[in-house]
Amino acid sequence: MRITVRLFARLRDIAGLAELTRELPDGSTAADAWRELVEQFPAMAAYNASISTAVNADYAKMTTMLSDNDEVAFLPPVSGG
Amino acid sequence: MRITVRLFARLRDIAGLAELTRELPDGSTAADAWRELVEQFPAMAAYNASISTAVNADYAKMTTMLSDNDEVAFLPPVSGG
Amino acid sequence: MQSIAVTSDPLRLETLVGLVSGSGGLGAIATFVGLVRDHNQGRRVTHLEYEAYEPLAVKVLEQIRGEAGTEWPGVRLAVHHRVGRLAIGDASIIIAAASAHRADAFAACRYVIERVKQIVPIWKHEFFEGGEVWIEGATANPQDDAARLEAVRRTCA
Amino acid sequence: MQSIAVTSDPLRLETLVGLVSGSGGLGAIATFVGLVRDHNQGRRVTHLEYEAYEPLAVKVLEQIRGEAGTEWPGVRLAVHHRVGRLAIGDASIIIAAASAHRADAFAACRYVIERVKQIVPIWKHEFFEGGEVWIEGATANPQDDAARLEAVRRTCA
Repeated sequence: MRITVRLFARLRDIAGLAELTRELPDGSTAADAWRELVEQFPAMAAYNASISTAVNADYAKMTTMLSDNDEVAFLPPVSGG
Repeated sequence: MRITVRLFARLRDIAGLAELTRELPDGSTAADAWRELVEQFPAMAAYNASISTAVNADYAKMTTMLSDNDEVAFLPPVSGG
Repeated sequence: MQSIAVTSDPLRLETLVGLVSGSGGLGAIATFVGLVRDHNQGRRVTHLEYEAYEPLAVKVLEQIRGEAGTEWPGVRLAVHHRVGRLAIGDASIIIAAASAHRADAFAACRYVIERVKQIVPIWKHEFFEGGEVWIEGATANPQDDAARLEAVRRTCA
Repeated sequence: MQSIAVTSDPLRLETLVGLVSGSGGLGAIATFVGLVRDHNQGRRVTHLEYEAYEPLAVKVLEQIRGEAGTEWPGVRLAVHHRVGRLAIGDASIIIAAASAHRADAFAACRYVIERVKQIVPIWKHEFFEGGEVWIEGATANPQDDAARLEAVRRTCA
Protein backbone atom coordinates (compact mmCIF):
# COMPACT_ATOMS: atom_id res chain seq x y z
CA MET A 1 0.00 0.00 0.00
CA ARG A 2 0.95 3.59 -0.51
CA ILE A 3 0.77 6.15 2.32
CA THR A 4 1.50 9.84 2.64
CA VAL A 5 3.75 10.92 5.51
CA ARG A 6 3.37 14.47 6.86
CA LEU A 7 6.21 15.98 8.86
CA PHE A 8 6.14 19.09 11.03
CA ALA A 9 8.49 21.51 12.74
CA ARG A 10 11.96 20.07 13.30
CA LEU A 11 11.07 16.74 11.72
CA ARG A 12 10.28 18.64 8.55
CA ASP A 13 13.63 20.45 8.81
CA ILE A 14 15.51 17.18 9.31
CA ALA A 15 13.88 15.58 6.28
CA GLY A 16 13.97 18.75 4.22
CA LEU A 17 10.44 17.82 3.19
CA ALA A 18 6.94 18.44 4.56
CA GLU A 19 5.43 15.45 2.84
CA LEU A 20 6.62 12.21 1.30
CA THR A 21 5.03 9.01 0.06
CA ARG A 22 5.96 5.49 1.07
CA GLU A 23 5.20 2.00 -0.12
CA LEU A 24 4.60 -0.23 2.90
CA PRO A 25 3.63 -3.90 3.22
CA ASP A 26 -0.03 -4.56 4.02
CA GLY A 27 -0.59 -4.74 7.78
CA SER A 28 1.96 -2.03 8.54
CA THR A 29 1.35 0.25 11.52
CA ALA A 30 2.20 3.91 12.15
CA ALA A 31 5.17 2.62 14.17
CA ASP A 32 6.43 0.75 11.11
CA ALA A 33 6.22 3.92 9.05
CA TRP A 34 8.11 5.78 11.79
CA ARG A 35 10.86 3.11 11.96
CA GLU A 36 11.39 3.32 8.24
CA LEU A 37 11.58 7.09 8.47
CA VAL A 38 14.20 6.91 11.22
CA GLU A 39 16.26 4.54 9.07
CA GLN A 40 16.30 7.14 6.33
CA PHE A 41 16.81 10.09 8.70
CA PRO A 42 18.73 8.84 11.77
CA ALA A 43 18.52 12.25 13.48
CA MET A 44 14.83 11.55 14.00
CA ALA A 45 15.68 8.78 16.46
CA ALA A 46 15.91 11.50 19.11
CA TYR A 47 12.11 11.68 18.87
CA ASN A 48 11.43 7.97 19.43
CA ALA A 49 10.12 8.63 22.95
CA SER A 50 8.36 11.94 22.38
CA ILE A 51 6.64 11.59 19.02
CA SER A 52 2.87 11.70 18.58
CA THR A 53 1.09 10.47 15.51
CA ALA A 54 -2.11 11.22 13.65
CA VAL A 55 -3.77 9.16 10.95
CA ASN A 56 -5.97 11.04 8.49
CA ALA A 57 -5.88 14.13 10.72
CA ASP A 58 -6.98 12.38 13.91
CA TYR A 59 -4.67 11.56 16.78
CA ALA A 60 -3.88 7.84 16.74
CA LYS A 61 -1.73 5.29 18.53
CA MET A 62 1.55 4.14 17.04
CA THR A 63 -0.01 0.67 16.91
CA THR A 64 -2.74 1.81 14.51
CA MET A 65 -2.87 -0.30 11.34
CA LEU A 66 -2.57 1.74 8.17
CA SER A 67 -4.59 1.44 4.97
CA ASP A 68 -3.87 2.34 1.41
CA ASN A 69 -3.91 6.13 0.84
CA ASP A 70 -3.75 6.97 4.54
CA GLU A 71 -2.09 10.21 5.62
CA VAL A 72 0.20 9.58 8.59
CA ALA A 73 1.50 12.64 10.44
CA PHE A 74 4.41 12.60 12.90
CA LEU A 75 4.22 15.36 15.47
CA PRO A 76 7.12 16.45 17.68
CA PRO A 77 6.21 17.86 21.11
CA VAL A 78 3.88 20.81 20.58
CA SER A 79 4.51 24.44 21.52
CA GLY A 80 1.42 26.42 20.58
CA GLY A 81 -0.11 29.21 22.62
CA MET B 1 -17.29 73.02 64.33
CA ARG B 2 -19.08 72.54 61.06
CA ILE B 3 -18.76 69.37 59.02
CA THR B 4 -20.15 68.14 55.72
CA VAL B 5 -21.79 64.71 55.70
CA ARG B 6 -21.88 62.77 52.40
CA LEU B 7 -24.38 59.96 51.98
CA PHE B 8 -24.42 57.25 49.32
CA ALA B 9 -26.74 54.64 47.86
CA ARG B 10 -29.58 53.68 50.19
CA LEU B 11 -28.42 56.07 52.91
CA ARG B 12 -28.87 58.87 50.41
CA ASP B 13 -32.33 57.57 49.56
CA ILE B 14 -33.29 57.38 53.24
CA ALA B 15 -32.16 60.94 53.90
CA GLY B 16 -33.43 62.24 50.58
CA LEU B 17 -30.15 64.15 50.44
CA ALA B 18 -26.64 63.41 49.16
CA GLU B 19 -25.01 65.99 51.38
CA LEU B 20 -25.82 67.88 54.54
CA THR B 21 -23.94 70.06 57.01
CA ARG B 22 -23.84 69.62 60.76
CA GLU B 23 -22.67 71.65 63.73
CA LEU B 24 -20.89 69.32 66.17
CA PRO B 25 -19.11 69.96 69.47
CA ASP B 26 -15.32 70.08 69.31
CA GLY B 27 -13.84 66.64 69.90
CA SER B 28 -16.64 64.83 68.08
CA THR B 29 -15.81 61.64 66.21
CA ALA B 30 -17.20 60.10 63.03
CA ALA B 31 -19.24 57.82 65.30
CA ASP B 32 -20.80 60.89 66.94
CA ALA B 33 -21.79 62.24 63.54
CA TRP B 34 -23.29 58.87 62.65
CA ARG B 35 -25.28 58.67 65.91
CA GLU B 36 -26.76 62.09 65.28
CA LEU B 37 -27.66 61.05 61.77
CA VAL B 38 -29.43 57.93 63.02
CA GLU B 39 -31.40 60.05 65.48
CA GLN B 40 -32.66 62.13 62.60
CA PHE B 41 -33.17 59.15 60.25
CA PRO B 42 -33.99 56.10 62.41
CA ALA B 43 -34.08 53.79 59.35
CA MET B 44 -30.31 54.19 59.16
CA ALA B 45 -29.93 52.25 62.40
CA ALA B 46 -30.07 49.10 60.24
CA TYR B 47 -26.57 50.05 59.10
CA ASN B 48 -25.00 50.42 62.56
CA ALA B 49 -23.03 47.20 62.15
CA SER B 50 -22.21 47.42 58.46
CA ILE B 51 -21.35 51.07 57.84
CA SER B 52 -17.91 52.22 56.71
CA THR B 53 -16.72 55.77 56.98
CA ALA B 54 -14.31 58.05 55.17
CA VAL B 55 -12.97 61.40 56.31
CA ASN B 56 -11.90 63.82 53.58
CA ALA B 57 -12.08 61.03 51.01
CA ASP B 58 -9.88 58.56 52.89
CA TYR B 59 -11.19 55.51 54.68
CA ALA B 60 -11.16 56.16 58.44
CA LYS B 61 -12.23 54.53 61.68
CA MET B 62 -15.46 55.52 63.37
CA THR B 63 -13.30 56.68 66.29
CA THR B 64 -11.53 59.28 64.13
CA MET B 65 -11.74 62.78 65.64
CA LEU B 66 -13.23 65.33 63.29
CA SER B 67 -12.04 68.87 62.57
CA ASP B 68 -13.79 71.96 61.33
CA ASN B 69 -14.70 71.72 57.61
CA ASP B 70 -14.10 67.98 57.44
CA GLU B 71 -16.08 65.95 54.92
CA VAL B 72 -17.40 62.76 56.53
CA ALA B 73 -18.83 60.10 54.23
CA PHE B 74 -20.94 57.15 55.37
CA LEU B 75 -20.73 54.16 53.08
CA PRO B 76 -23.14 51.23 53.11
CA PRO B 77 -21.74 47.84 52.04
CA VAL B 78 -20.28 48.21 48.57
CA SER B 79 -21.40 46.44 45.40
CA GLY B 80 -19.13 47.56 42.60
CA GLY B 81 -17.74 45.37 39.84
CA MET C 1 -6.67 58.00 29.19
CA GLN C 2 -5.68 57.20 32.78
CA SER C 3 -5.02 53.57 33.58
CA ILE C 4 -7.37 53.90 36.57
CA ALA C 5 -10.67 55.65 36.04
CA VAL C 6 -14.25 55.90 37.26
CA THR C 7 -16.26 57.27 34.38
CA SER C 8 -19.76 57.66 32.97
CA ASP C 9 -18.45 57.07 29.43
CA PRO C 10 -18.88 53.63 27.84
CA LEU C 11 -15.88 51.38 28.53
CA ARG C 12 -13.75 50.06 25.69
CA LEU C 13 -11.70 46.87 26.03
CA GLU C 14 -9.20 48.05 23.37
CA THR C 15 -8.48 51.12 25.50
CA LEU C 16 -7.66 49.02 28.57
CA VAL C 17 -5.50 46.63 26.59
CA GLY C 18 -3.67 49.57 25.05
CA LEU C 19 -2.96 50.98 28.51
CA VAL C 20 -1.05 47.87 29.62
CA SER C 21 0.63 47.08 26.29
CA GLY C 22 3.74 48.46 24.68
CA SER C 23 6.65 46.53 26.16
CA GLY C 24 8.35 43.75 24.22
CA GLY C 25 8.80 41.86 27.48
CA LEU C 26 5.09 41.16 27.83
CA GLY C 27 3.91 37.69 26.91
CA ALA C 28 0.39 37.61 28.32
CA ILE C 29 -2.59 39.88 28.77
CA ALA C 30 -5.57 38.73 30.82
CA THR C 31 -8.71 40.83 30.84
CA PHE C 32 -11.99 40.79 32.67
CA VAL C 33 -15.19 42.46 31.53
CA GLY C 34 -18.16 42.67 33.90
CA LEU C 35 -21.50 42.91 32.08
CA VAL C 36 -24.98 43.95 33.19
CA ARG C 37 -27.11 40.80 33.30
CA ASP C 38 -30.82 40.68 32.49
CA HIS C 39 -31.68 38.79 35.65
CA ASN C 40 -30.51 38.55 39.24
CA GLN C 41 -31.83 36.34 42.02
CA GLY C 42 -35.01 35.62 40.10
CA ARG C 43 -35.70 39.27 39.23
CA ARG C 44 -35.95 40.49 35.64
CA VAL C 45 -33.52 43.38 35.56
CA THR C 46 -34.35 46.30 33.27
CA HIS C 47 -31.23 48.42 33.89
CA LEU C 48 -28.72 49.41 36.57
CA GLU C 49 -27.43 52.64 37.98
CA TYR C 50 -23.95 52.68 39.47
CA GLU C 51 -22.98 55.35 41.98
CA ALA C 52 -19.45 56.00 43.24
CA TYR C 53 -17.73 58.07 45.87
CA GLU C 54 -15.38 58.94 43.09
CA PRO C 55 -12.26 60.45 44.69
CA LEU C 56 -12.10 57.61 47.21
CA ALA C 57 -12.93 54.98 44.59
CA VAL C 58 -9.96 56.11 42.49
CA LYS C 59 -7.64 56.06 45.53
CA VAL C 60 -8.80 52.57 46.51
CA LEU C 61 -8.30 51.29 42.96
CA GLU C 62 -4.75 52.68 43.18
CA GLN C 63 -4.31 50.85 46.49
CA ILE C 64 -5.50 47.60 44.90
CA ARG C 65 -3.09 48.07 42.02
CA GLY C 66 -0.32 48.56 44.58
CA GLU C 67 -1.29 45.37 46.40
CA ALA C 68 -1.25 43.45 43.13
CA GLY C 69 2.16 44.93 42.31
CA THR C 70 3.50 43.59 45.59
CA GLU C 71 2.00 40.17 45.02
CA TRP C 72 2.97 39.91 41.32
CA PRO C 73 5.90 42.25 40.65
CA GLY C 74 6.12 43.61 37.13
CA VAL C 75 2.45 43.15 36.27
CA ARG C 76 0.92 46.14 34.46
CA LEU C 77 -2.68 46.87 35.43
CA ALA C 78 -5.48 49.09 34.21
CA VAL C 79 -9.01 49.31 35.64
CA HIS C 80 -11.98 51.35 34.45
CA HIS C 81 -15.29 51.30 36.31
CA ARG C 82 -18.37 52.83 34.83
CA VAL C 83 -20.98 54.84 36.74
CA GLY C 84 -24.42 56.18 35.84
CA ARG C 85 -27.17 54.38 33.98
CA LEU C 86 -26.21 51.09 32.30
CA ALA C 87 -28.30 48.94 29.98
CA ILE C 88 -28.35 45.13 29.85
CA GLY C 89 -25.12 43.93 28.24
CA ASP C 90 -23.17 47.11 29.01
CA ALA C 91 -19.73 46.72 30.56
CA SER C 92 -19.65 47.95 34.18
CA ILE C 93 -15.96 47.23 34.74
CA ILE C 94 -12.98 46.28 32.59
CA ILE C 95 -9.65 45.12 34.00
CA ALA C 96 -6.51 44.42 31.97
CA ALA C 97 -3.38 42.78 33.39
CA ALA C 98 -0.20 42.31 31.35
CA SER C 99 2.80 40.28 32.40
CA ALA C 100 5.74 38.31 31.07
CA HIS C 101 3.94 35.04 31.86
CA ARG C 102 0.31 34.01 31.90
CA ALA C 103 0.00 32.85 35.49
CA ASP C 104 0.73 36.34 36.86
CA ALA C 105 -1.56 38.05 34.37
CA PHE C 106 -4.49 35.77 35.22
CA ALA C 107 -3.87 36.04 38.96
CA ALA C 108 -3.53 39.83 39.04
CA CYS C 109 -6.65 40.28 36.90
CA ARG C 110 -8.71 38.01 39.13
CA TYR C 111 -7.31 39.64 42.26
CA VAL C 112 -8.41 43.09 41.14
CA ILE C 113 -12.05 42.11 40.53
CA GLU C 114 -12.22 40.33 43.89
CA ARG C 115 -10.81 43.37 45.70
CA VAL C 116 -13.07 45.77 43.81
CA LYS C 117 -16.06 43.87 45.13
CA GLN C 118 -14.64 44.03 48.67
CA ILE C 119 -13.52 47.60 49.16
CA VAL C 120 -14.16 50.05 46.31
CA PRO C 121 -16.91 52.56 47.26
CA ILE C 122 -19.24 51.92 44.35
CA TRP C 123 -22.87 50.85 44.60
CA LYS C 124 -25.22 49.11 42.22
CA HIS C 125 -28.84 50.24 42.08
CA GLU C 126 -30.84 47.52 40.42
CA PHE C 127 -34.06 48.33 38.58
CA PHE C 128 -36.20 45.31 37.85
CA GLU C 129 -39.74 44.55 36.75
CA GLY C 130 -41.80 45.61 39.75
CA GLY C 131 -39.26 47.56 41.77
CA GLU C 132 -35.73 48.62 42.54
CA VAL C 133 -33.14 47.69 45.15
CA TRP C 134 -29.70 48.84 46.21
CA ILE C 135 -27.35 45.86 46.09
CA GLU C 136 -25.24 45.66 49.24
CA GLY C 137 -22.26 43.34 49.30
CA ALA C 138 -19.25 43.64 51.54
CA THR C 139 -18.64 46.09 54.37
CA ALA C 140 -15.69 47.98 52.98
CA ASN C 141 -12.61 47.73 55.18
CA PRO C 142 -9.36 48.22 53.29
CA GLN C 143 -7.36 47.20 56.37
CA ASP C 144 -9.05 43.82 56.70
CA ASP C 145 -6.22 41.43 55.96
CA ALA C 146 -8.44 38.35 56.01
CA ALA C 147 -10.43 39.77 53.11
CA ARG C 148 -7.24 40.58 51.18
CA LEU C 149 -5.92 37.06 51.71
CA GLU C 150 -9.24 35.61 50.55
CA ALA C 151 -8.84 37.61 47.33
CA VAL C 152 -5.31 36.22 46.92
CA ARG C 153 -6.63 32.71 47.54
CA ARG C 154 -9.19 33.08 44.76
CA THR C 155 -6.45 33.82 42.23
CA CYS C 156 -5.06 30.34 42.76
CA ALA C 157 -1.59 31.93 42.99
CA MET D 1 -15.87 34.48 11.67
CA GLN D 2 -15.73 31.02 13.21
CA SER D 3 -15.41 30.86 16.97
CA ILE D 4 -12.52 28.43 16.53
CA ALA D 5 -9.88 29.26 13.95
CA VAL D 6 -6.23 28.77 12.99
CA THR D 7 -5.33 31.67 10.75
CA SER D 8 -2.47 33.67 9.30
CA ASP D 9 -4.47 36.90 9.67
CA PRO D 10 -3.75 39.21 12.60
CA LEU D 11 -5.95 38.39 15.61
CA ARG D 12 -8.41 40.93 16.98
CA LEU D 13 -9.61 40.85 20.57
CA GLU D 14 -12.87 42.62 19.67
CA THR D 15 -13.65 39.80 17.22
CA LEU D 16 -13.21 37.13 19.90
CA VAL D 17 -15.28 39.07 22.43
CA GLY D 18 -17.99 39.57 19.84
CA LEU D 19 -18.09 35.82 19.20
CA VAL D 20 -18.98 35.01 22.82
CA SER D 21 -21.24 38.01 23.49
CA GLY D 22 -24.86 38.60 22.70
CA SER D 23 -26.85 36.99 25.49
CA GLY D 24 -28.37 39.08 28.29
CA GLY D 25 -27.59 36.26 30.71
CA LEU D 26 -23.84 36.82 30.50
CA GLY D 27 -22.24 38.66 33.39
CA ALA D 28 -18.54 38.07 32.80
CA ILE D 29 -16.08 37.77 29.95
CA ALA D 30 -12.52 36.67 30.61
CA THR D 31 -9.98 36.88 27.82
CA PHE D 32 -6.40 35.81 27.32
CA VAL D 33 -4.00 37.22 24.75
CA GLY D 34 -0.64 35.53 24.19
CA LEU D 35 2.00 37.92 22.84
CA VAL D 36 5.35 37.36 21.16
CA ARG D 37 8.07 38.36 23.65
CA ASP D 38 11.38 39.93 22.73
CA HIS D 39 13.39 37.48 24.81
CA ASN D 40 13.20 33.85 25.86
CA GLN D 41 15.60 31.91 28.08
CA GLY D 42 18.29 34.56 27.68
CA ARG D 43 17.96 34.78 23.90
CA ARG D 44 17.07 38.02 22.10
CA VAL D 45 14.15 37.00 19.96
CA THR D 46 13.73 38.76 16.60
CA HIS D 47 10.52 37.08 15.44
CA LEU D 48 8.61 33.79 15.51
CA GLU D 49 7.07 31.52 12.96
CA TYR D 50 4.16 29.35 14.01
CA GLU D 51 3.32 26.21 12.09
CA ALA D 52 0.17 24.12 12.53
CA TYR D 53 -1.23 20.82 11.38
CA GLU D 54 -4.33 22.81 10.70
CA PRO D 55 -7.17 20.32 10.27
CA LEU D 56 -6.11 18.45 13.41
CA ALA D 57 -5.46 21.69 15.32
CA VAL D 58 -9.03 22.83 14.66
CA LYS D 59 -10.43 19.45 15.75
CA VAL D 60 -8.39 19.49 18.94
CA LEU D 61 -9.49 23.03 19.75
CA GLU D 62 -13.07 21.79 19.35
CA GLN D 63 -12.28 18.91 21.70
CA ILE D 64 -10.89 21.36 24.26
CA ARG D 65 -13.99 23.50 24.00
CA GLY D 66 -16.06 20.39 24.59
CA GLU D 67 -14.03 19.49 27.68
CA ALA D 68 -14.50 23.02 29.04
CA GLY D 69 -18.22 22.80 28.34
CA THR D 70 -18.42 19.65 30.44
CA GLU D 71 -16.43 21.20 33.27
CA TRP D 72 -18.21 24.60 33.18
CA PRO D 73 -21.64 24.16 31.57
CA GLY D 74 -23.00 27.21 29.81
CA VAL D 75 -19.65 28.88 29.21
CA ARG D 76 -19.29 30.33 25.69
CA LEU D 77 -15.79 29.99 24.24
CA ALA D 78 -13.89 31.28 21.24
CA VAL D 79 -10.23 30.60 20.35
CA HIS D 80 -8.15 31.93 17.49
CA HIS D 81 -4.54 30.84 17.01
CA ARG D 82 -2.31 32.60 14.55
CA VAL D 83 0.22 30.90 12.27
CA GLY D 84 2.97 32.20 9.98
CA ARG D 85 5.48 34.92 10.75
CA LEU D 86 4.83 37.00 13.88
CA ALA D 87 6.66 40.10 15.07
CA ILE D 88 7.45 41.01 18.68
CA GLY D 89 4.26 42.14 20.38
CA ASP D 90 1.95 40.34 17.95
CA ALA D 91 -0.84 38.21 19.41
CA SER D 92 -0.26 34.49 18.79
CA ILE D 93 -3.47 33.33 20.49
CA ILE D 94 -6.62 34.96 21.81
CA ILE D 95 -9.19 33.16 23.96
CA ALA D 96 -12.51 34.59 25.11
CA ALA D 97 -14.79 32.92 27.68
CA ALA D 98 -18.19 34.31 28.62
CA SER D 99 -20.36 33.11 31.46
CA ALA D 100 -23.07 34.18 33.87
CA HIS D 101 -20.49 34.46 36.66
CA ARG D 102 -16.83 35.40 36.74
CA ALA D 103 -15.40 32.24 38.33
CA ASP D 104 -16.47 30.07 35.39
CA ALA D 105 -15.28 32.59 32.80
CA PHE D 106 -11.81 32.83 34.38
CA ALA D 107 -11.52 29.08 34.84
CA ALA D 108 -12.61 28.16 31.32
CA CYS D 109 -10.29 30.76 29.78
CA ARG D 110 -7.32 29.51 31.78
CA TYR D 111 -8.19 25.90 31.04
CA VAL D 112 -8.14 26.48 27.30
CA ILE D 113 -4.66 28.02 27.24
CA GLU D 114 -3.28 25.21 29.42
CA ARG D 115 -4.79 22.57 27.13
CA VAL D 116 -3.63 24.35 23.98
CA LYS D 117 -0.08 24.09 25.26
CA GLN D 118 -0.56 20.40 26.00
CA ILE D 119 -2.23 18.96 22.93
CA VAL D 120 -2.84 21.31 19.99
CA PRO D 121 -0.52 20.44 17.05
CA ILE D 122 1.08 23.86 16.65
CA TRP D 123 4.81 24.60 16.81
CA LYS D 124 6.78 27.72 17.53
CA HIS D 125 9.93 28.36 15.53
CA GLU D 126 11.98 30.94 17.39
CA PHE D 127 14.39 33.20 15.53
CA PHE D 128 16.87 34.97 17.79
CA GLU D 129 20.08 36.92 17.47
CA GLY D 130 22.55 34.25 16.43
CA GLY D 131 20.26 31.40 15.48
CA GLU D 132 16.89 29.70 15.46
CA VAL D 133 15.30 26.87 17.37
CA TRP D 134 12.07 24.89 17.30
CA ILE D 135 10.44 25.14 20.70
CA GLU D 136 9.26 21.73 21.90
CA GLY D 137 6.95 21.52 24.87
CA ALA D 138 4.59 18.71 25.68
CA THR D 139 4.23 15.36 23.91
CA ALA D 140 0.69 15.68 22.63
CA ASN D 141 -1.60 12.99 23.96
CA PRO D 142 -5.25 14.00 24.00
CA GLN D 143 -6.17 10.85 25.94
CA ASP D 144 -3.79 11.59 28.82
CA ASP D 145 -6.18 12.20 31.68
CA ALA D 146 -3.43 13.25 34.08
CA ALA D 147 -2.57 16.16 31.79
CA ARG D 148 -6.23 17.15 31.52
CA LEU D 149 -6.62 17.10 35.29
CA GLU D 150 -3.47 19.19 35.68
CA ALA D 151 -5.06 21.79 33.38
CA VAL D 152 -8.22 21.73 35.52
CA ARG D 153 -6.09 22.13 38.64
CA ARG D 154 -4.44 25.24 37.24
CA THR D 155 -7.82 26.94 36.82
CA CYS D 156 -8.29 26.82 40.58
CA ALA D 157 -11.84 25.59 39.96
